[in-house]
Amino acid sequence: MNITNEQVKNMYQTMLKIRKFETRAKDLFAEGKIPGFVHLYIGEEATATGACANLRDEDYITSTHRGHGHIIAKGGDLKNMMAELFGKETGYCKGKGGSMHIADATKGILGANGIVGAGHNIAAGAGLAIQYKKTDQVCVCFFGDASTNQSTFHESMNLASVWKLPVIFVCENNGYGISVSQARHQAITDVSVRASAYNMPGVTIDGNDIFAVYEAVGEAVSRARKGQGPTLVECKTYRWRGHFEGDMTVYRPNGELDAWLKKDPIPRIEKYMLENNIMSEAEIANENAAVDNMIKDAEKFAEESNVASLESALVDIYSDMVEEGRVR
Amino acid sequence: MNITNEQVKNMYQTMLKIRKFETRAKDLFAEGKIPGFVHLYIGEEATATGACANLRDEDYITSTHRGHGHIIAKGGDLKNMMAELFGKETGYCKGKGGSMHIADATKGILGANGIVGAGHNIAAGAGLAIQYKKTDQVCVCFFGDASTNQSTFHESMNLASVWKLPVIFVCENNGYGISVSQARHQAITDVSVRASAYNMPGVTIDGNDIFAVYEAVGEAVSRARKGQGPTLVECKTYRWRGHFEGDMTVYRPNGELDAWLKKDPIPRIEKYMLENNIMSEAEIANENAAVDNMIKDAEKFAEESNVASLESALVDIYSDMVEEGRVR
Amino acid sequence: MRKMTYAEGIREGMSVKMRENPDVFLFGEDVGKFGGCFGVSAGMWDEFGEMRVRDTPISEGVIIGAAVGSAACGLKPIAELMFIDFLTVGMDQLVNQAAKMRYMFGGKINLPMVVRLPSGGGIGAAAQHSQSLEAWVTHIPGLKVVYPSNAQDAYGLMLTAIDDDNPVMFIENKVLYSVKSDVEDEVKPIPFGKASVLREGTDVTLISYGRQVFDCLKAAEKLAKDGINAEVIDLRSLFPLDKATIFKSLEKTHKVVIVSEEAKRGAFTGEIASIIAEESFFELDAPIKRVGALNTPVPFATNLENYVLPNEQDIVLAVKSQF
Amino acid sequence: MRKMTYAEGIREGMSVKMRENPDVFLFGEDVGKFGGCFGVSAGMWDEFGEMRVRDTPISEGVIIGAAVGSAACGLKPIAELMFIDFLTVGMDQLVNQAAKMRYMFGGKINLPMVVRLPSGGGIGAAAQHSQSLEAWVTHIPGLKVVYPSNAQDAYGLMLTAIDDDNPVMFIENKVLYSVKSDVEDEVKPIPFGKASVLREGTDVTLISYGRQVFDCLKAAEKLAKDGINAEVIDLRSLFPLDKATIFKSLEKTHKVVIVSEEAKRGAFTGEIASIIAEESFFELDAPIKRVGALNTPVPFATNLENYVLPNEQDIVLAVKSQF
Ligand SMILES: Cc1ncc(C[n+]2csc(CCOP(=O)(O)OP(=O)(O)O)c2C)c(N)n1
Ligand SMILES: Cc1ncc(C[n+]2csc(CCOP(=O)(O)OP(=O)(O)O)c2C)c(N)n1
Ligand SMILES: [Mg+2]
Ligand SMILES: [Mg+2]
Repeated sequence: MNITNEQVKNMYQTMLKIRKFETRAKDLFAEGKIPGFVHLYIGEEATATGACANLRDEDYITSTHRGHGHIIAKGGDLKNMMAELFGKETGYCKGKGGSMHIADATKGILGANGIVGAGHNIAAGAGLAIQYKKTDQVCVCFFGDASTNQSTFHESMNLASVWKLPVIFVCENNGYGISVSQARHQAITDVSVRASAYNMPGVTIDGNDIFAVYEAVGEAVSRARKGQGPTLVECKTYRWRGHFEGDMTVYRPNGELDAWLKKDPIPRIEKYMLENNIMSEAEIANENAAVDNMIKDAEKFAEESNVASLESALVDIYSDMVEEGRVR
Repeated sequence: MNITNEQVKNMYQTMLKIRKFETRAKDLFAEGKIPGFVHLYIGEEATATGACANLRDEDYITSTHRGHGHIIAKGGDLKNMMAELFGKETGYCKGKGGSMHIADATKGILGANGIVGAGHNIAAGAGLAIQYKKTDQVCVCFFGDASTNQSTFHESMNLASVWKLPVIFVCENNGYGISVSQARHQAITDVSVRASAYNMPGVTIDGNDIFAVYEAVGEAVSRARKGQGPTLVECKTYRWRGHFEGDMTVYRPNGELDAWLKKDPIPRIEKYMLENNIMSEAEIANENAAVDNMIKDAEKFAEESNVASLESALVDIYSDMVEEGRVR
Repeated sequence: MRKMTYAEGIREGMSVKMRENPDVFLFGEDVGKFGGCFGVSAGMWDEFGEMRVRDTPISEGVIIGAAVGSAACGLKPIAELMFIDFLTVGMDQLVNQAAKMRYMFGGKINLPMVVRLPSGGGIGAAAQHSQSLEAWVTHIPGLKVVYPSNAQDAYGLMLTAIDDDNPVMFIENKVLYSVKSDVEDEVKPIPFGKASVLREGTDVTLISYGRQVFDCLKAAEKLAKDGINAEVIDLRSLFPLDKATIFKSLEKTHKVVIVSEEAKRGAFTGEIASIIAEESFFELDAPIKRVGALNTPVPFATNLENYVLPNEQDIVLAVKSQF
Repeated sequence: MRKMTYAEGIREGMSVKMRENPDVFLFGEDVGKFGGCFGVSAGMWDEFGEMRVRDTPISEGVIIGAAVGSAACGLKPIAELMFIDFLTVGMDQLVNQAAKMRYMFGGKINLPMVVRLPSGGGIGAAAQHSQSLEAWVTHIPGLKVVYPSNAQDAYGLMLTAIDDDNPVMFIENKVLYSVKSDVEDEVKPIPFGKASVLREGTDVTLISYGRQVFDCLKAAEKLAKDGINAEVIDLRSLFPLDKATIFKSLEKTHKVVIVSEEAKRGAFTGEIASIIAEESFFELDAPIKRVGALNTPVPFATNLENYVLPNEQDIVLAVKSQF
């Protein structure tokens, strides 16, 4: 595998950032510090991390309601993210978006999205822009298994394939759309079979194996950069938490979670690094402490930031017009 | 092949009805007797006819903007149809629908449809109703190649397959969506490959071979009646006329139409009948004359019928409320 | 008399009809064992089984479309969309199919279907999960639209909705789901097109529906302290609309404030205002005031969301501006 | 000065900008060699090539969605839907994405995109191809909406629309496509939010846009014979809305009739009426009248369609009822 030690370390750090950011977000949600809905990515870190390790800043991604992992992996700032979860003015969206709408144009992050499947079409549009401008950028479109039944999956896969757009469709198959298991939402087990409906390459891999993800997406990225069109990469994975915080997961068979806990991608990469002398136990501990500090800083930043002014609700609707406020 | 002479004769008559009805409608449109849009099915008669030959009155179909053929094949009445094209009160829809909206609940015709792809979802609903009521009815969903890029194709195929609904998806692949050839609207040549995305059987056949259509759809129908779920049947065919009357078909390569004219399904079945002593030349001539008369009767009926009263515009919006009219 | 939450009112309305008529069924995303995203169908899967309380894939287009198709074939579907915001995905099946089929087909088809639409803000769900879109559906001939504000109305309107032979948009308010109120022991179907006067008054008419009915009632209490006696009308049914009750009230009060949670521009409240300005103009002796949300997407942060959505104070001020 | 059809005005507006800026492109169903279902883009494929005048599959969702995505990545897409009725298929991408992204993302994204929406009845195309749906889009914060009535305005508004950094709904009237009118030799961008007064008058204000502007002008001529001098306002831009021009006119006339082709219930004309009833109430000395289509789907038969759609006679009667 064509990967440097530096890259492996970066991937490890990214996975830790995701895991620790979300673990803290979970607690903060429970404490009532984070309003609205929070959908956690814990357990699926290898997918976003492995996929984004192939990308440059100027490449694009589209994300979902379960977006923290994608955004962190694409270089999103933890402070701005946490502040957004808190609804503060220093948040990525100035408090107007929340967990489901974080975006960062400077990093090519075209936004988390509260509408299941909406990112598919936006990704096709990003691919169109790249092709039109004749650069060698790509767009990675992240989405869940259940979103592959949404209209947008089909439209965007068709458009991307017939126009040969540089889009990599990365399906995070965690086996469920909320409470509905894959067997109950589609008559297939491998989402990647859907690629053939568009004459597009499709592969299924272990989404908890970060190197497998890195390689499969890497291959797709290099095809896309060369103008050879889109690919569908299905990553089998699992979300440890409920669909959103508060979900009691009544729909899960006994033992299912336990089996997946054993496939935790983080110890897996640690083991790999130790075996290959990429990081020592001590370095790993240091890295963990460093990331813990980042999360603490992010939380502190969020806590200490101001809530947005009420007037701020009236701007950013249009580039050039401000709405009238309340006459109270 | 398991088909009686009587059935063959019926099929022949049906194809003639479609061909002659539409040929006359074309002229009437040119004469300004038919307003709005008219999309003709001429050349594709074998598909609707072969498919519907497997159906009973209580089976359902959904249709498209190019619906005359489906409706005639499912037993629609020529007089009511022609009157509807004229916009008369004796029309199927009392003049409120026109060519694109003919329906006949008594024959299971759930309507032509002006929205490309809308019938897919309605067909899934019909399948759901059949399954729910545990009858052995089926629903045949007719649609064009270009409609298979519409969101509804995907959603309905997925639902039908995961719920094993008794729906037969019959794609009439005439190679174009208006001016856009198949190669420019999707990266596949056989639409039937899309079946595998839903773990559904899919076949491609010559849509101008009425017996091939009859058999393929027949097999799908019998699977559906037994509760074995949906099938995708792709029928390759061609529309002789433009997309709608008035279309100059600038997008057609030279010679394409000519090649397809040679595959006219009507002489094909005539030849078969003659060779197999099902009908003689004289009987064929008689049948043609008989159908000519039906069309004349339909036209006369339409001509002589009254236009609908203005007040009729105010009813049928709801089952139980009438709208206010103009206060002129 | 008993207490029920709004969610229970909806659930009971559905369940009564499902016990009565085997052709009635509920389907949508996670409505089954999960009980629906807001718990409205909790327990129904146990009672009615998985064919009658059926989980669908995430495909709003075919949820509404299959409601249309199955209704056309003799069933009485209740389709739940998880959020009214997802109407955007299934709009064609609703607007170009459900609403128009009877008319296009010359009256020769029945579409007895109910679409349940959890609506509104107030739960920090941000711009894509907080909209109020009743203006879209009230604009479409062929649809009926109801919007209950309490358990009894939710129950009674649901009974009527399921019996109706036309597509009924049943709009539900997410914040109200957990609100308890009195429900009669035997709930009768509530006819569409009948508003209810929740508070009689002589000085100004407050017209509203859904969650804002409570803001109106609170505003009325405040106004009473200032000697302004407000009448509060809960429309319950947006189409058909009970114009008679509105006009009757205006004959008494001659002033009106219309309140909803919609973004004010293009809101359904504008339709009500313009009906009054056209048909009851000479009763008015003050401008018709409308209170709505600000013309912004619904922001996430709690303080911003509270600012954008209307509240009783906005109503009080609107009324006072008329005196 | 030259004569151009409305369709040519639109085409020229697009072409001028496409010549100027390589990031501007047009895409949609059959817009290429075919020239668009109504011929609006005829010849553009020859001039600009197939990447800049690009045929799409029949997937309205991804047409609008790809406009959003490509605009977010720096292009200036013009997306054509063949009929405004097909908005129903791509509504999510418009309403939950295009309209809200800037806001949800805290202002950190630009979406310079135009969606062209052929609208209205009058061509016997029946219920699914004849709607007027401006009320849906004017209701959504984040969208701008314009609706020209003639070639010059179509041209000038298109220039502005393409330069705008926000999603602009460019509504076109199908019946007007072939109507010729004067166009200046050098067309300047027409700022959004500026109505044009097509006829000055003192007795009643007729507010309209699109095709109904011509009905208003005809009605004004008829009324003039009866000594009623009508002012006719063509809004051109529905949002932003030129309230100042409306209010100024009302200060003169004190009577208003608002006309559009929409099904009257829930129409955008209701929004205008309610703005007047709220903000300019004391200028009024007669009920605000609205003229729209009847509240039915648009029927197919020519006589029924003519009956359902509004015409100048309806406007005349509405005005007369105010005197
Ligand atoms: C159009 C739409 N329909 C429904 C929902 C509600 N919803 C949010 S997430 C979700 C499940 C998504 O499942 P999947 O795509 O597999 O992603 P996962 O949550 O498993 O990561 C649903 C139904 C939504 N947000 N948008
Ligand atoms: C949602 C929608 N988009 C676009 C159209 C315009 N339109 C009508 S028919 C058609 C082409 C359909 O092609 P296909 O499905 O292959 O059927 P065919 O006409 O070839 O029989 C198009 C684009 C429409 N009616 N509805
Ligand atoms: Mg999933
Ligand atoms: Mg075709």
